Amino acid sequence: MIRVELLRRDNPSRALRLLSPLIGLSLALITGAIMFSLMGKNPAAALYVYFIEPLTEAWSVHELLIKAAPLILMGAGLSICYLSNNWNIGAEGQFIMGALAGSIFPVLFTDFQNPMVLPLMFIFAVAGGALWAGIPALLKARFNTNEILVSLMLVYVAERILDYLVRGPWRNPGGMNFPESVRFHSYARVPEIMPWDGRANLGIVIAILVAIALWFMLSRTLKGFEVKVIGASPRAGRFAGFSSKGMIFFSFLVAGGCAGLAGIIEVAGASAQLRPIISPGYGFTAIIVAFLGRLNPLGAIAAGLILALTYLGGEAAQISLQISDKASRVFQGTLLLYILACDTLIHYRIRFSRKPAAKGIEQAAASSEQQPPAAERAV
Amino acid sequence: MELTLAILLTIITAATPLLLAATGELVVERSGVLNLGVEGMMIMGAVGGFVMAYLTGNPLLGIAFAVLLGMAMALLFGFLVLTFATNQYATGLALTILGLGLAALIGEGFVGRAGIRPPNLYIPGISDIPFIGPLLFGRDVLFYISITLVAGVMWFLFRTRQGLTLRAIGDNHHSAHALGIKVIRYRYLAVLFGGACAGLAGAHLSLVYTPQWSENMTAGRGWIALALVVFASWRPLRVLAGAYLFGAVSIGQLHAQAIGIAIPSQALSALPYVATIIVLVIISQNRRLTMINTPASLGKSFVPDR
Amino acid sequence: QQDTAHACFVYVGSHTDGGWSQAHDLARLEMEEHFGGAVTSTFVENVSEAASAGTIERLARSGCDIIFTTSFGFMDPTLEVAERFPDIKFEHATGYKTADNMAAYNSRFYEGRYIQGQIAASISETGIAGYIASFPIPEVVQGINAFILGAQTVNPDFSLRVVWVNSWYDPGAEADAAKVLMDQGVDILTQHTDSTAPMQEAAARGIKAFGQALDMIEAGPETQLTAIIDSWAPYYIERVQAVLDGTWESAEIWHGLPEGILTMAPYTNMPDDVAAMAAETEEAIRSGTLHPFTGPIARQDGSEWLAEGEIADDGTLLSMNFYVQGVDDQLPE
Amino acid sequence: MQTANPDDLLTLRGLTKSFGSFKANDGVDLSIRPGEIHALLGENGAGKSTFVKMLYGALQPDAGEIFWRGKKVEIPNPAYARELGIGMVFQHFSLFEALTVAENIAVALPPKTSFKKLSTDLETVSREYGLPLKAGSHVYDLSVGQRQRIEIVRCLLQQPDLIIMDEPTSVLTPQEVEELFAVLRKLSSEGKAILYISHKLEEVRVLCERATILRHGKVVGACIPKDETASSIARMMVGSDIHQIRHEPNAAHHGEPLLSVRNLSLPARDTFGTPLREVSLDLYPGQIAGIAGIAGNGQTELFDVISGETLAPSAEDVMLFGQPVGKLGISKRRAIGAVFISEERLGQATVATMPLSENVFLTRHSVNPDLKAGPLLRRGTAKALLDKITTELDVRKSAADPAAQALSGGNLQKFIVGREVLEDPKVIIVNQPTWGVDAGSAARIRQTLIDLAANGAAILVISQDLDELFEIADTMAAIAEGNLSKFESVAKTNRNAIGLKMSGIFAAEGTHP
Ligand SMILES: Nc1ncnc2c1ncn2[C@@H]1O[C@H](COP(=O)(O)OP(=O)(O)OP(=O)(O)O)[C@@H](O)[C@H]1O
Ligand SMILES: Nc1ncnc2c1ncn2[C@@H]1O[C@H](COP(=O)(O)OP(=O)(O)OP(=O)(O)O)[C@@H](O)[C@H]1O
Ligand SMILES: [Mg+2]
Ligand SMILES: [Mg+2]
Repeated sequence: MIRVELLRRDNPSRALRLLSPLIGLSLALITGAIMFSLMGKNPAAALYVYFIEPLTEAWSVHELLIKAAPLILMGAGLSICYLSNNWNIGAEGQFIMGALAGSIFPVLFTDFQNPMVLPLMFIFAVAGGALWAGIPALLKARFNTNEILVSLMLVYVAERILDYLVRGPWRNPGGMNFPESVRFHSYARVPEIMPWDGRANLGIVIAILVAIALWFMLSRTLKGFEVKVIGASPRAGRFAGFSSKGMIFFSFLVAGGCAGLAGIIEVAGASAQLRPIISPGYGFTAIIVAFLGRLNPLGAIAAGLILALTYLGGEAAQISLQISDKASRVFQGTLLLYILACDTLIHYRIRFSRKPAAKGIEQAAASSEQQPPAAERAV
Repeated sequence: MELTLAILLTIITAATPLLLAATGELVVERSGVLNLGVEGMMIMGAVGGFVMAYLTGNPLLGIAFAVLLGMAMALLFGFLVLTFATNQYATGLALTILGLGLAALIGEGFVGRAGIRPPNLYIPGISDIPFIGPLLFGRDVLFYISITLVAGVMWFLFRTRQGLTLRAIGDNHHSAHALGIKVIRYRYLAVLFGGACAGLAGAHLSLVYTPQWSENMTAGRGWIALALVVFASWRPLRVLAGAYLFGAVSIGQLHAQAIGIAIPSQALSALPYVATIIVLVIISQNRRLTMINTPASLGKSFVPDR
Repeated sequence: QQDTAHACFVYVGSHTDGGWSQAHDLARLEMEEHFGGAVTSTFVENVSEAASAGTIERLARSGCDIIFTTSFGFMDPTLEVAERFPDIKFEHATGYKTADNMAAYNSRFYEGRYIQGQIAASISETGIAGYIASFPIPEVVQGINAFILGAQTVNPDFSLRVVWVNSWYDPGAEADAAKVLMDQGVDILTQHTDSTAPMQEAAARGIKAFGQALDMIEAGPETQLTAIIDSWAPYYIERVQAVLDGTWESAEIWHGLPEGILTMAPYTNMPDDVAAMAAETEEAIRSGTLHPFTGPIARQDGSEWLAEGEIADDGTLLSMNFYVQGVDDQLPE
Repeated sequence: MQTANPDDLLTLRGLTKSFGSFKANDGVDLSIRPGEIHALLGENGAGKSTFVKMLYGALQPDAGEIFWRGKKVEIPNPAYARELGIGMVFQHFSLFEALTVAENIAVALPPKTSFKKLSTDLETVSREYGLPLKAGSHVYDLSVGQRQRIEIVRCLLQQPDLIIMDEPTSVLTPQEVEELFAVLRKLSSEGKAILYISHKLEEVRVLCERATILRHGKVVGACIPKDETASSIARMMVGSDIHQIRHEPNAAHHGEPLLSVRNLSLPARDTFGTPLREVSLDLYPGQIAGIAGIAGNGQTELFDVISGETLAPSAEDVMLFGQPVGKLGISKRRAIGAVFISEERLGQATVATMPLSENVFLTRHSVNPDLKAGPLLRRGTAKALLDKITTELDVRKSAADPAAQALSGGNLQKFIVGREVLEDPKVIIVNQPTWGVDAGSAARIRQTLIDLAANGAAILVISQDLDELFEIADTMAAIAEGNLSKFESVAKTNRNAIGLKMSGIFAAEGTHP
């Protein structure tokens, strides 16, 4: 039987750091091609529709940016959490609460219409997301409660708060009692950046700026150093005079604030009103974005764009080739798994050994010193 | 009395899939592996169980196939996190995405078809005893499996040498490796067991709970199962208690609605989640308990020195 | 005037969801068949209401002549895209906003609910029915009210228990709700959610139930009394024909039993006299002699809503968010 | 190819093992006779642990042969090694904190053995050998010394013919070491061979019959330890003369204490920690004060409360340069002028995966203004500092700026000490300065501390190594269960007296200044 064994590299491979996502992507493409041809579709056409077509038209690129903005924002924020060893998987809930907090102005104070509104909405959204993220942070810091579960449970709670508000107190009085808020007035809309050829708004600019700022913070400032130290070793962090509890709050609040900002950008940008459902699962996809970007906020920009592309590609494939939406999701899942597996290559060499590891001595002794045993092939 | 019985029966049905999946995940986590892909394995079990039962007309074959698919997903997960040492958090999430998509694809042609419930075990005489009879005897086979599993896992973990070894691996995989314990092999077996249990939980959903197939029919139950494991501080009997408690709260809020209590339904339906958080907080207060039961190597990758 | 047309559909769920979206998809296929190749169609499924504008726009640019967006949440995105593509016709289901190139269409589901209420009250022994509801929006509230009004024509003391599952489609939650309602003594179930789970649960306990969106007789051969069937096909055929003819015009369409957008599954599993009564009521509604919301009707708190003989206007119905007397539930404010 | 001497219990030929491109063992030959106590010596990273792990089946050699009782064997896994009759006590414990003592032992024994019988067996055996243990206690609750006992008893219960011990005494009191040696001699007289690894050359001289010396993964010599001196053995290990430490103990002090702790009591951090009970001490300029004690008696707690990782109950409990600092955090105390060298090299004093230049920031960011420009880090300054540390303390590393984990223990410790003392601190608190560090590096580190004291620094050294304390300290005290004895001049005390205090026999002394 062939066994796969990992051998730690002396130094992480730089070449593979760049190549591994490409290898993962290529493997996923091959798998996708096989899957599509099994479904009776032309694989080349399918992959073209999936990955290229959405990029061939300006308006579609705008759509890509609209989808990528929240993913990048949340992915970059979550990177800080995960780097510091805080497992926030509730960005979806923080997104919703940010959107709600930010919407207070256009929904409840409809007469308050001036250029101050949008900045205020942003501030409230950041605060709303951060506060919601503050709950698991507080419980973790104070009671040592598992943050994965608390942050996740709070997603369900946030969804119901939104649902309650848009069906009850925040319902548009002129909306025939349908579950939606009033439409936001123009001061409360995130301005479009190039309205002449698409809907993309300032959100993508903000997202990229925030990601760059977070990257700068991580790589250049003492705070970023603190994040990495505490993440790698809380004990070393304490010895350095950093507070683990402080870091729980910092990372959750940053990630929550980013998610909240993403929330208001989504509702004040693309949709212009609150509805019972405001996110197609951006908060969960953002977790993948964070990992795909290798917990580097700049990586999150690329990863956010790639995942946004798979959404559009899935849609395009449905429309032009009638490829089921389910096949697209399978393809997405495969892509992620391949990319994760390929990341391993950065830190490890792979050895395929045909013999059970135990029996190595004789063979090894027989072969000359320089050469690896015959049955091994290193990648 | 009759209402109580009826309520209890409903709670049992609601709790059983949670109990099945959580018991499996408990064993996985006891070995030091965190599989966030329970939802993905469960939905594969659901579609596999339904399709096989529908095609063969035999619900037991369906259950067997569900177990198989759950294990296939677990094997994929194991290959990545155990052999390839990938990040367990991300891999589990990706497994869930893949499972939801794959199950939807497989089940596309089966939506809306009527499923086949496995027969309840009816024991003449005993099942007719008032209250106790229908409550404990004459249930579906998966209910008995779930209870047996809890007992079996308790016995395995705390009464057998292999169970001890598994707990040791979860506590410190480096020590275990140094003593010559086959860490990766044990973990593969644990992960596969978790997959099998998640498959059973899925089969319960599509064959017993609601004998039909529909996309996303797990509706987040895999996540609740994960929460229950922490909630239970990795003790099987507490998983049992937690699953029934969660079932009770979810069913209770529906009863509250049905009798017309004037609380927004959203607040009521958020109740199980809020309750989970509160109990988690209470449980995490006891640090010693957490310390002794939390598998210390949970979520950490292990690559043996070679 | 054109020879061929391309019709596009946006579904909120899966085209095989066994309920709402599948009903639209069946109608789409029927429409395609009707035109025998002159009309092609395509659909996008599982479209999140939150991010639908991009999807609708992608369809608009892919060569669709007419786009049907089949969930309430698509209303504003549809309007937004419609403004940018004046040459394409848009049709939005269950909303209230229209434009020159955007029509709204809906079905008077409540007509069927009224009949169901009558049947329930005739058959029920406990005098209580259970209602599994999705979300408190006017369409659902209309249904609840029509149901109890129908029931009261047979048994003035008939009562109704409502459980909100906060989902259109969640078999597990719907099954739980069904069981809870049956535990509390209801002996008839009706649902305004899309899965067959409640029907199966009713079948398991041997009580009767009503189907929703599609004929659910397969899930409960001895259980289903009748079902409200969404039959969008006649409407789709009519509207696509209008595109071919160049006669398409924006409209706000609220059809029901008379126009065939709503049909009732066969009246089964009930005594003949009840079936006859149901058929009679159906015919009365179809012919326009009976409107379920005809006064006198009191609101839940007892105050008068409609005076003797007064018929509710469509505006009030379309935005209905109050109960009539006899409903044992509270609506969110 | 040679064959094995049939009289030998174990013979090894040409054992070779590489990690990546690095050869940890390079053609090692060795033989062990029944009943002998054989020392395996070498600097940090010489390859001793790697070598014995191959004997125990925990690592697989790349090349080489193993003969057991004259027969060629392969040892695919530790279970097989145990079956052959090879037992091992690990350098880094291989225990499971959440499990009980009995469970910890059961895990390593063949599954056939009954658990109940095991529990009684282990209590008997442990008593027999003077290593008492309770079967039901959780390892989490036990001290390091007791943990060591579990390792040894676990090994003994397997009834091995060869016992491998990797630095077993680093955590024991002199008395406990004596007890252990008695056990080992008894085992040896029963015909069991012992392969003994230690950095404590004096111990090796009194215990071992033969010694094999490794350097850079190769055997560089063998000797009869009794016939050698510690420094002649050390010379063989290093390949050159070891630096001789120059130190004149000086117990007289003048001036104000730079650091004082006054009647400090601190409840245990959790149920498993040690409370501090009315601890008092003064540190005077120019002096090295030593605190002896077995790990787990409050050293870590004392270090943490002095450093500010833990805050004291009141500000006056800890005075630094006359300022009350009990309520200040570690960064503030550093800024005032103290430096702290902690016990864990990887994971506390450094982050294992970070390059050394980043590890410079870890303790200096709050002190050295040149390391920061506002909130920004100045990496250039850090790199320059690293170079300075490297040259001044002779830190040997494979790359210009490697990750901390890529350094050998001794070199990492030199880096850590260098980082702290570079800016001529006046108060230095060190916990276990040379734990597991080889003779060459240890000498270098100790001399650095002595020189700093000579320049007027006040230094507190917490150590389990009595030899070290007697080598460098001016005054000495012992800590036991959170009680600190009075400081005495080293000239006026001796190993036995301190050893007794380490086991807590000074309570009668009662008073603190
Ligand atoms: N865990 C590790 N990962 C990668 N490389 C390592 C690791 N440990 C050691 N190395 C490499 O092996 C080299 C040699 O280490 P070793 O401990 O033998 O040093 P040394 O020269 O013997 O130092 P000293 O004599 O002071 O202990 C290191 O410089 C490093 O490059
Ligand atoms: N798993 C590993 N991967 C890479 N390098 C390793 C590994 N294990 C050991 N090394 C390196 O091999 C060399 C020999 O290590 P080993 O632990 O055998 O030394 P040692 O003689 O026991 O040292 P010490 O006295 O510090 O215990 C060291 O440089 C060490 O860093
Ligand atoms: Mg070395
Ligand atoms: Mg060693």
